Amino acid sequence: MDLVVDNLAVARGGLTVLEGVSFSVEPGQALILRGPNGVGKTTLLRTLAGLQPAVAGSISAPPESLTYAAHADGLKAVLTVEENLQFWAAIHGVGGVTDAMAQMNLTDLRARRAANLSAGQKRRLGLARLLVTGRAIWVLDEPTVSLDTASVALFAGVVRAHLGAGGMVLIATHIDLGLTEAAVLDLGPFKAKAPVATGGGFDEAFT
Amino acid sequence: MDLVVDNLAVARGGLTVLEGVSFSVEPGQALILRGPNGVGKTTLLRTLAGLQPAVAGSISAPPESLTYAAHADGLKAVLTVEENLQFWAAIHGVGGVTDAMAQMNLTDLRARRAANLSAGQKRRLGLARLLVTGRAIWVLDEPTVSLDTASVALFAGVVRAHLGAGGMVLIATHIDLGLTEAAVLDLGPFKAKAPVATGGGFDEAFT
Amino acid sequence: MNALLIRDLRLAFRAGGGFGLGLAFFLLVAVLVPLGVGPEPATLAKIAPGILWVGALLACLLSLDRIFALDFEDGSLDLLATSPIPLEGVVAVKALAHWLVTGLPLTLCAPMLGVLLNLPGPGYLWLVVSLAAGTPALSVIGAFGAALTVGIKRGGLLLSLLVLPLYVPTLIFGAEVVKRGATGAEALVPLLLLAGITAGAVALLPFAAAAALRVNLR
Amino acid sequence: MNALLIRDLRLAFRAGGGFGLGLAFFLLVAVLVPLGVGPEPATLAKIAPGILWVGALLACLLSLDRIFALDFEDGSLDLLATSPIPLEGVVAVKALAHWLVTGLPLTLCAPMLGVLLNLPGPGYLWLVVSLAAGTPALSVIGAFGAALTVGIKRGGLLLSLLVLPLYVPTLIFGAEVVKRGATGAEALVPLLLLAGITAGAVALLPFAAAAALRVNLR
Amino acid sequence: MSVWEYANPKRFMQVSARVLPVVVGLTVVSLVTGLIWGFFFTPDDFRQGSTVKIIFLHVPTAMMAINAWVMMLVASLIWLIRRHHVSALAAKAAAPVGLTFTLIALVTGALWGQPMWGTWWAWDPRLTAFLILALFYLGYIALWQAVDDPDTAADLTAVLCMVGSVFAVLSRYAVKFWNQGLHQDSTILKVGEKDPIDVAYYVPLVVCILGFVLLFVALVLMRTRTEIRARRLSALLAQERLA
Amino acid sequence: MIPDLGRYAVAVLSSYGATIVLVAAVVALTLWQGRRVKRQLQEVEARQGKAKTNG
Ligand code: HEM
Ligand SMILES: Nc1ncnc2c1ncn2[C@@H]1O[C@H](COP(=O)(O)OP(=O)(O)OP(=O)(O)O)[C@@H](O)[C@H]1O
Ligand SMILES: Nc1ncnc2c1ncn2[C@@H]1O[C@H](COP(=O)(O)OP(=O)(O)OP(=O)(O)O)[C@@H](O)[C@H]1O
Ligand SMILES: [Mg+2]
Ligand SMILES: [Mg+2]
Repeated sequence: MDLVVDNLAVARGGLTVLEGVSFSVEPGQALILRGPNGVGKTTLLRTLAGLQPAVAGSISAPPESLTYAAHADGLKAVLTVEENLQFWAAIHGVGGVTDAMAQMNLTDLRARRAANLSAGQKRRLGLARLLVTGRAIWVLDEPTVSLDTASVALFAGVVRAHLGAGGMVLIATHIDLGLTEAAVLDLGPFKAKAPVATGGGFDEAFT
Repeated sequence: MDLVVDNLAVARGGLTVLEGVSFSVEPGQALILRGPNGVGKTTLLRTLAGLQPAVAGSISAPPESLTYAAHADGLKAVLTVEENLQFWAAIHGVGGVTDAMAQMNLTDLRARRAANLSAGQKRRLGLARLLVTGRAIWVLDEPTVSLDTASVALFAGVVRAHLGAGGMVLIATHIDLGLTEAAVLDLGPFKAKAPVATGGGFDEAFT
Repeated sequence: MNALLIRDLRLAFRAGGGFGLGLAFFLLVAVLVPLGVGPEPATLAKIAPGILWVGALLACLLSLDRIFALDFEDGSLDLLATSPIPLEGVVAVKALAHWLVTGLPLTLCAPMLGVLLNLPGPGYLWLVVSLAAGTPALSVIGAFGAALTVGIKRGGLLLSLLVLPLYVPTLIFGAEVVKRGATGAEALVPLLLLAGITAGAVALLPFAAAAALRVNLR
Repeated sequence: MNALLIRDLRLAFRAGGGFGLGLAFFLLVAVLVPLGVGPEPATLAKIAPGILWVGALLACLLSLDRIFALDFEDGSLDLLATSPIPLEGVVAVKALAHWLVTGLPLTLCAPMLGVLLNLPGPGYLWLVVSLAAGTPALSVIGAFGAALTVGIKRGGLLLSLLVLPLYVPTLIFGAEVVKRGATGAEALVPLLLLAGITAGAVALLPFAAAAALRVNLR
Repeated sequence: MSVWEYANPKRFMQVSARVLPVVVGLTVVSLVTGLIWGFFFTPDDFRQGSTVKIIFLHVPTAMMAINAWVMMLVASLIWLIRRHHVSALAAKAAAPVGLTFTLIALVTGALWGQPMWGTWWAWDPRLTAFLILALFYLGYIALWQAVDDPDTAADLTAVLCMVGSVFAVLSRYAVKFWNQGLHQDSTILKVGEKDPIDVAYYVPLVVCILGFVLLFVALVLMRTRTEIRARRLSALLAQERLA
Repeated sequence: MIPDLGRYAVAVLSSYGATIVLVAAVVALTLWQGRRVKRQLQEVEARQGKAKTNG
């Protein structure tokens, strides 16, 4: 049931940006990915989520166990907080909308349309979606952008609860979430040395 | 030449969110606005920039002295870094594009299309725009989102230089920019107690 | 899949969701053409079948970019792609929602506009039948075009350019059904051909569209 | 202001900027209508002036949402509103850029499409003249509509609905000029009326559009 | 050595560099011969007068306009199945050439139609289907230009090319159906179908067809080489960016 | 020199003219694009080659 990444290379815009990335995450573990702007965190996470193919290496994870939260929250402005969550719960065939709202401190806003939320409130709603997917592995790209200190702490608590229930969490972030128990992986050393076009040896003329 | 805000009330979506906000900023001073998510920082800054009317109170600032930088950078993806800056410089009838690129560490990227910049580089370009407006008062909404530590320090230096040249800066942010000399204003206490519809006395039936 | 259909319909019916706009555009075309062409009843009667079909087609066209672009922009499409629903299913459901929101109302309201354009009596039944048989193809072909252009900012015009040539056979057979119907001629053959195109498009294009979406998401 | 015009033109000509798509759409309408209406040359000759004007109008319409929406989405419009240029000037320049990118090419290429629709010989000159006189009004009226709908996501269809009724007088007079010209009748009166509409729209609508923009930005 | 070796960009550049001068030479020879022969040394047709000389332009370009699309279809399929970049780039390179041939066929046809049929344009099935083909070319080129990432663009245009081909065939059939039994201008007659073509026209026509085929090959080779270089250029620039 | 084309001279000559213009246009476009890309590529290759040798 672990997430095992072995010797992975990922590419963006036709160029390999990271290579030789290997790590594994066991149930109950969190892994924080760090690295300067543009090193390839977003690219790595999208590859893990299956949205783009890997250039090399392997990702092994239980099927349909992974959910991804990017910078865009996937919220519909004209639906209320509750309707937004209900939709994702229905798509994943899971319940727990009320509980998710309670955990992310959204109960008071349940009937508010997403359009009328502030930046931070929107983010909280986006993160509450994770709770109604029923998926074990959370793959999060800068989840705390525009959250204030209290909300960051709230979110860290939610992550801890998920880990406690045997979940796994991967977070790419520039700031400190206060998740002291989490392992940290710096992606700097995996930066592809001489970036290579992704056609394999065959298309070497493009390099 | 000061920016003086007196007893200001601002509204969003027809509801007053902040009221009784008063402060003044003199040339060479910076003011950092803090407050939890949803308190009304963005609303206040847009009101100051003249993009929406104030509900009550007054803002006095020299005419055409103010420039606003929001989360959206106003960059054109198909134009190069230099072309983007040249456009804003031409609009404001000011020069200094080369200097602005040098200050925000963009000189190497001058011929790169904005579409091919990483998130942090885009943000730096958006902030470089401030330098070619020739305006004295900068009104900035979460300017350091997605910048890494080195870039945040670079930006703090630019702000300091602007202050040194007699400029004024207003920044809404959740994180610490290292601008120790700046005054800090917590907006929490100004939260409108019983949110009031904004029609003024005439529409009180709707409150 | 049900949840997705319900959400799409709900979004269409909420403020700004665009329900009824296609219909209104259809109405406008039916009004503008007599204004441009002139009020002569005989001329109008002659061109009515063609204009009604072209109008329905354009009305359909203009709402196509809503099929995927909104979900792409707010990140929902990424999340749907990692959800348990296969992407082919997503395409099919979204094309169905599009048809329910535009094609179906167009079909139901077309006879009213037939009156504006002086469509001859026997044509009305054939108009409704041909639209009912043809508009699903317009939605599915449109969903394919929308999937191709989903990553492109304000790609509406490009989408039109790509999709319109694909609409040609549907348009020809559809208008032919009405024209023949209106003059009392045999209209069954083109109707069957129209239905054949619809069946083929519905069966095959969701796969092509899902492939295009996968390419655009990566 | 110059800088803004140059930027808008440059954006239109860069990849994905949409130059030429309006033209392609115009061509498509000129092809689709005969496919719907039927190939009879006499019928086509009769409806050609009206269809050409409706086509030009729709081609113009579809590119309207680019006028302000892109700038609104990426935040440029907020920044332009706080810049030293008056918002009225911004509107005027953007409408001009839109005309240069769509209206002018449409005018120049219209005679070619006249051939497809079998437009009678004397009509060609009047077609070009009427489009030259009328398309600036389409761009300015369209800029007004675009300003009204700028905050609305994928508001293209709503924009069409708002703008089309405003286009009616332009369409009527424009098509009338061509119709009369094609049959050799006196066409100067509708042409003068058309020019009058354009002059009025260009003089007044930028102010209304700027007011609408101010409301939408807040 | 398998044929696929030639799909290697380096190998393609080497081979095409050697082949290209030969092709260009043959193109010039055959086109100049064919057109001069056709223009100066063919008799006037008893029915069509000197307009018959247009046949040497119209027929070869009309044929190549369709063949170019077929070539793009094959190249797109190869790209989708074997992922050879050269194949996708060749399809991209062929589109503007195909569009030009389509335009030439349309213009010469229209100029021919005016004296022969008394009209520049008629909604004849063949002509209509051809116009739709021109639209497909426009859409295909526009899609290549609108997408930033080259591999994404290659995939999307390949899918469009396949689906478009199906619909192009359908359209041709539909247009034939649509123009049946309707007002059919009796003057619409194709010389080639009515009576077997005279040897006096046949030989130069074959030379012209050969010339336009070679022109197509030469242009596509040149353009593919350019596309490969452009691809390499952008890869090198992107590397510079990352380094 | 030009053969007698009778009353169809305009049609025939403009056909040949249009064809020559259009063919010349693609050929010119192809050559121009080819030269431009080739030059740019040589520039970049030279620059990167130099960068490599200089370390
Ligand atoms: C705009 C007008 C026209 C267009 C778009 C057009 C298009 C075409 C097309 C698509 C072909 C088929 C090429 C192929 O299948 O390989 C063709 C062939 C031909 N066209 Fe045209 N044509 C036009 C006008 C004319 C006119 C006016 C004439 C003569 C009166 C003419 C004479 C021919 C002949 C002789 C052929 C060769 C037929 C064959 O395949 O044996 N065309 N044209
Ligand atoms: N569409 C694109 N085309 C080409 N290159 C791109 C594209 N998007 C990103 N890149 C490049 O790929 C690299 C990796 O980008 P990625 O978004 O994964 O970085 P990141 O680590 O998430 O950075 P950040 O901390 O700024 O979010 C960057 O150097 C960027 O310049
Ligand atoms: N369009 C709207 N209609 C109604 N209410 C809104 C609208 N936009 C925001 N609000 C509400 O107005 C309040 C102020 O929002 P604002 O965006 O100014 O907050 P903020 O301080 O910038 O928060 P953050 O730190 O999350 O960005 C919030 O409570 C929000 O719920
Ligand atoms: Mg990132
Ligand atoms: Mg805010």
